[in-house]
Amino acid sequence: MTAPVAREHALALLRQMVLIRRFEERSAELYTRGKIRGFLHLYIGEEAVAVGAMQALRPDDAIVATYREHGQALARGIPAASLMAEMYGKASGCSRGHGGSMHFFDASRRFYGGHAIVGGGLPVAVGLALADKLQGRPRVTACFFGDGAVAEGEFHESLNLAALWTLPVLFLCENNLYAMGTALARHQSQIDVRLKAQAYAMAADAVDGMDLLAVEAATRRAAEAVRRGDGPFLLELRTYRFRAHSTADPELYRSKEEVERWRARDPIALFTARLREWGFLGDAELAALEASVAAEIDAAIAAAEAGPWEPVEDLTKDVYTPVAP
Amino acid sequence: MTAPVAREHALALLRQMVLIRRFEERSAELYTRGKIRGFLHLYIGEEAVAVGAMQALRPDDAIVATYREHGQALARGIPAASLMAEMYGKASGCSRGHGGSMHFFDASRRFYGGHAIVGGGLPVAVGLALADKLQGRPRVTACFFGDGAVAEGEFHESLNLAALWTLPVLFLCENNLYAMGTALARHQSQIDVRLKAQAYAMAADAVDGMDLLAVEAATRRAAEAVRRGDGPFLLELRTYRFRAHSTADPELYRSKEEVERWRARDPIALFTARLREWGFLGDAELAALEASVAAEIDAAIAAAEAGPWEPVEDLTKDVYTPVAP
Amino acid sequence: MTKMTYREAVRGALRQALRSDPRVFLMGEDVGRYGGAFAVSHGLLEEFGPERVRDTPLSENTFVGAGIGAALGGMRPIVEVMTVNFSLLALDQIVNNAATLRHMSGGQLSVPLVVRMATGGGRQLAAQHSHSLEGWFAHIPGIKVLTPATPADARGLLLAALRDPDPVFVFEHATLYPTEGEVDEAAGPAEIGRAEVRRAGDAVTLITYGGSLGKALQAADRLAVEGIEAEVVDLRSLRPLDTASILASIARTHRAVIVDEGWRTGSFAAEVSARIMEGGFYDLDGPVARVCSAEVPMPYAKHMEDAALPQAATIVATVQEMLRRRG
Amino acid sequence: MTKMTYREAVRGALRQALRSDPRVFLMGEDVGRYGGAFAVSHGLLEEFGPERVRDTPLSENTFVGAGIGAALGGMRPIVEVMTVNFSLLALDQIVNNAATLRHMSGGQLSVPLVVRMATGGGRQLAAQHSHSLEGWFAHIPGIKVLTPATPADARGLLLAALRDPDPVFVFEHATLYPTEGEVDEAAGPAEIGRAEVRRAGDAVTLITYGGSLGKALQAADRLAVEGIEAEVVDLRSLRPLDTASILASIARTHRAVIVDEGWRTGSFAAEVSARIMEGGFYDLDGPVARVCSAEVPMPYAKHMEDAALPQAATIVATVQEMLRRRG
Ligand SMILES: Cc1ncc(C[n+]2csc(CCOP(=O)(O)OP(=O)(O)O)c2C)c(N)n1
Ligand SMILES: Cc1ncc(C[n+]2csc(CCOP(=O)(O)OP(=O)(O)O)c2C)c(N)n1
Ligand SMILES: [Mg+2]
Ligand SMILES: [Mg+2]
Repeated sequence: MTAPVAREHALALLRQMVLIRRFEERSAELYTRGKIRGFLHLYIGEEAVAVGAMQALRPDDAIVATYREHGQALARGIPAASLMAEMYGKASGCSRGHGGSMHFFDASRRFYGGHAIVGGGLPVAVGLALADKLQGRPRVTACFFGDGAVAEGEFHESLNLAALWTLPVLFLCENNLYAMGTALARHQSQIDVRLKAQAYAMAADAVDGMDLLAVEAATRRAAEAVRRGDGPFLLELRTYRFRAHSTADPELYRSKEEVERWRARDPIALFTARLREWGFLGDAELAALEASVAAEIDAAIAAAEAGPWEPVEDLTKDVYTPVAP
Repeated sequence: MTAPVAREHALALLRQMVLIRRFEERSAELYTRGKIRGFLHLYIGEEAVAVGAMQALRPDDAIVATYREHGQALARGIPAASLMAEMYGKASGCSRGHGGSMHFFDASRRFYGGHAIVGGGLPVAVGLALADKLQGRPRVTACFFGDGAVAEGEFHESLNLAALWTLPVLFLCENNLYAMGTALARHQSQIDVRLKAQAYAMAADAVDGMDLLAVEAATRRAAEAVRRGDGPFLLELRTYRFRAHSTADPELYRSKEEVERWRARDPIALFTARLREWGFLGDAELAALEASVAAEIDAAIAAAEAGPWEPVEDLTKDVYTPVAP
Repeated sequence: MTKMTYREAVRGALRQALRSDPRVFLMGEDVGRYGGAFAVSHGLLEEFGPERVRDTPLSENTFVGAGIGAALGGMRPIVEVMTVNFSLLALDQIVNNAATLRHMSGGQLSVPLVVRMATGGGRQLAAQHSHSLEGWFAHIPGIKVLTPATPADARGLLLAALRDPDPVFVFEHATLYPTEGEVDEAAGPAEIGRAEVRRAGDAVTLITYGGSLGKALQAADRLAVEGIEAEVVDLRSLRPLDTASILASIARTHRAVIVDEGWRTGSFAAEVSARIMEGGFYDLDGPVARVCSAEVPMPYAKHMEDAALPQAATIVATVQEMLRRRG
Repeated sequence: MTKMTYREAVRGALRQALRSDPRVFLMGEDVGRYGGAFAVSHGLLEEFGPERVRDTPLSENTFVGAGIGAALGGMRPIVEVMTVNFSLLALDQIVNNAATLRHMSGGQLSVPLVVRMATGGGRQLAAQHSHSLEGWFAHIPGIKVLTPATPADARGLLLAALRDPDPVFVFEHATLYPTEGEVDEAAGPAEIGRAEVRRAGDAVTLITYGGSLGKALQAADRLAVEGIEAEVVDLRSLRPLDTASILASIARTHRAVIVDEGWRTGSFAAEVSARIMEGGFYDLDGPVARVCSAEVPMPYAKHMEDAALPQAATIVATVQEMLRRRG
């Protein structure tokens, strides 16, 4: 079997997925130990979506994400140390400790949050794309959101506006089949999310979100169309969240069996197996990769521990932009 | 050519359309004379929609309408006198003078407004239908709204919820091609309104809203499906507003020619011509019909003039429901 | 009397309502299978079934509006908006429909709707999940606004809301759910529009409600150590507001501090201060003070969030400063 | 100085902004072909074309949010929300995004967005079209709230809003559009956060803003006939609020009446009253009074709407009553 991708690229992608997975596993521990507080929404199981999709984006493209954005942030290249410090609430965090897990920001990487209001990121993405169009910049704005957001009015309004004005927005619906405890079929009368695009005369596609390369390929196709000026695109990424919605969730709404069935399609395990098949990866290399990831996370945690707290006197400093007199 | 309807019924329908037309013409005059104030949105040109659609509804069905609801209110059988008094702001008006032209209510006829927030009536209609379903009553809730409302998030949310819960709502989109001065193609990326229903797996149809009998037939089919328990239905009624959006509108956004083309399809003229063809109507009968309508409106105006003003002491009386001690 | 949590008290009232009135049903995001974001409705789906305990899609404006319609249609809906943060999406239906339909229809219609939602900060949920906007709701004529601070009130005021013919909004401060208190499960509904003196005192009146009551009581305890006896008034209902009880307390203490988690400017505390200005001016020995949230979107870091929110220590310091100026 | 209407002044400022800054664009319902619901943007589509004068669908939350995004993307959007009544649909984007993004991102982002909307009652548009909710907006840290009352301010404050790096909300009272005044078309932006004394007096301070300024000035004229000289303070900006100017006036007059079209409970007038309580208590000769709207969804009938809204006559009566109690 010949590999459809170069070894370097494949290994880089794997490392990103593993980084996200381990970063979150450690985050969950740190949450239990009270180092991280507030809400913590894990992406475990969905890593192929963020990592695959991010490949289609360029440095000057923009990203808008949800409260479940550790994966996107890491895949975008925001340093783990900066994210970990943010979750510790340190001033060295990517949002100065103002946001926590749900509100990662990095203007230098055009990472525009971390939005905790379901659906709230979509209009912002439309506006970012409008700015690009008005300024003649061939950029894409990628907007991640969950299946739950599809029910919100903002989904409808944003897709219509983006299509009406032919704006370069790539709408990425992470369909993990649940909005908290509400299954897709109990919140959508039409469960084929892709079909929604027809109501806006918008192009759409759906892809297996557990298959990293499929995600990458589908997102590249979609992003190219958007960048070309064809208008917005709705891409449904079919995935599953292996962990609870948040730390408070007793998971009464789905069976262990269902979770197990999906775990059998773990995107990291699937991709690792393929890399082995292609002869890209042996045990030693995998161990080295895991070790390098562990070291990166250890360093991130150490940096977060050592990071400074924002002084209380700065409480209202960032409410308004300082104006030169 | 044989008539597809009984003469009695046809004449009754014609009279309703004429009543609406003359009622509004007189209202426009009264507005100019300062007797009616606030906003006045005329339905002229769209009469076949309200009159045709209302035929499919029974007395215990519910109606939710917009600020352009004179036609629906008259077709529902709310006395012209009660509506005219409302527009005069008299306590004898159907809403005690609290609402004016945009807020007609008649609980006894299950006429639930008169909503001035575009899209705001849709969730209310969904709830009325939910109440019927929960109480096992085979009723329909008919919800009128304009093409402009289709862009609002509430449209999307309401259609999804109604379809998801199989609620007996008949969504009646009065597509008159403009939301104020914004043409359909400048507010919708997909201008075939009917297609929107697919996003909710909802049944839909479209009909020529200038053809009274076509409207009646299409609405009957739709209402029957809804009443049968098939779930909600989206019916698009293609029509045109002959007058300005409201009294303040200089109509800069459409050409005289376009208006003239549509006026040539005046629903009253079209239907009158058919009645003549079928031999249902001669000049004398038409004159008699006009005279009876004029008399009804004269009486309504006289009653409105004579009606009482609400005492100022009652200013806050209807804010909360009185509770027996 | 039974000892129970605030959460159990709300659940008990919901269960009682669902059992005794077939017109009552509950709907909202995750009230069913998930058991409620705050586990309030846990078990109700199993007991009452999916027709009466309805999970909704994420469509706040529409399911609140559907509650309005269902109320018009003869039901007694209880709508749970998970938190006040999301109610911003539903304000159109609340302000333009729930609050107006009775008056706008000339008194023909009533909207017997109950909307419950969690409110407030203090859980490190940052800027989009820590609002305390009940003061906004209290601005709207046509609705009622309740803010139970104890398990007994969580039950009693919810039962009262259900008996009310008009739309009632119940704000449950999210930090209160695990708190415990004595509840009389045989008691009837509480009275809407009556404040309660939670602690008697003569030196100053602390006026507060909801999630801030505990802080005010703590502050009063600390002040008592210094010999300062603070009276603590729990408003319980922001609309209607029991101005008479506020003024009666001030006639006794001649001083007041209002504690309110809303941002200071335009807080509900401002309304209370204005009413004291209008009705209690000549009873005052000095200006009324407010302890509110700092004017900042809520920060995530604990020390910053603590600094942004009203705290017992701030209340104590405010009272001490007030009394120092005396004489 | 040129005599022009408030409408023309807003239009002139829009035109000036569109001409001088290529990043500026205008979007909203019917701002283009229709010429603006209040004819404010009449002619701008023709002058600047459909890329810069953009008609939007009826999607308030989304086009306000798109304004936020466009501001983040380097533009200077001016979003027209036709009236404050419809802004209820956009409050999520306003409160949760516009107001928070700068702080939540740790100061990395700014949102230089201007949102204009018509506000207020008095045109017999009834319960869903007569809100006066600018006081709500003033509650939100992270945004600024301007309420120009004159043509000169309509121009000057809009220019100031456009120069501001943060989200600014401009409330234009709908009854003001046809009113006339002198405007200096060469003048620069006005100063945000500075109140203006519109009439000097020593007997009482009338504090007001926006659509109520005219009523306050009328009332002052009528009072002058009786020998009562009222000072009239126009707030101009509700957030930031010029507390110093308010207190300075009260230090002169020792009495105040606040006039605000919001419903009385929870009105912005309450905030002003509370600030006077806190900063001007010892200057007061008697309690500050409020003249606000009655607590009722706005009725349509003229005599009822008049009764619901603040009127010059009510202001006069309130001052007379206040002075009668003197001594
Ligand atoms: C407007 C709004 N309503 C409710 C919530 C509470 N809430 C947080 S996440 C969530 C489920 C969202 O599901 P989905 O969009 O599918 O994203 P996922 O969590 O599955 O990634 C809900 C209801 C919210 N944050 N925002
Ligand atoms: C939410 C909202 N936004 C804006 C308006 C102002 N407005 C009133 S009517 C209207 C156009 C509505 O068009 P459509 O729904 O097609 O109804 P039509 O007037 O054509 O019958 C607009 C924008 C409003 N009333 N409500
Ligand atoms: Mg999901
Ligand atoms: Mg239309």
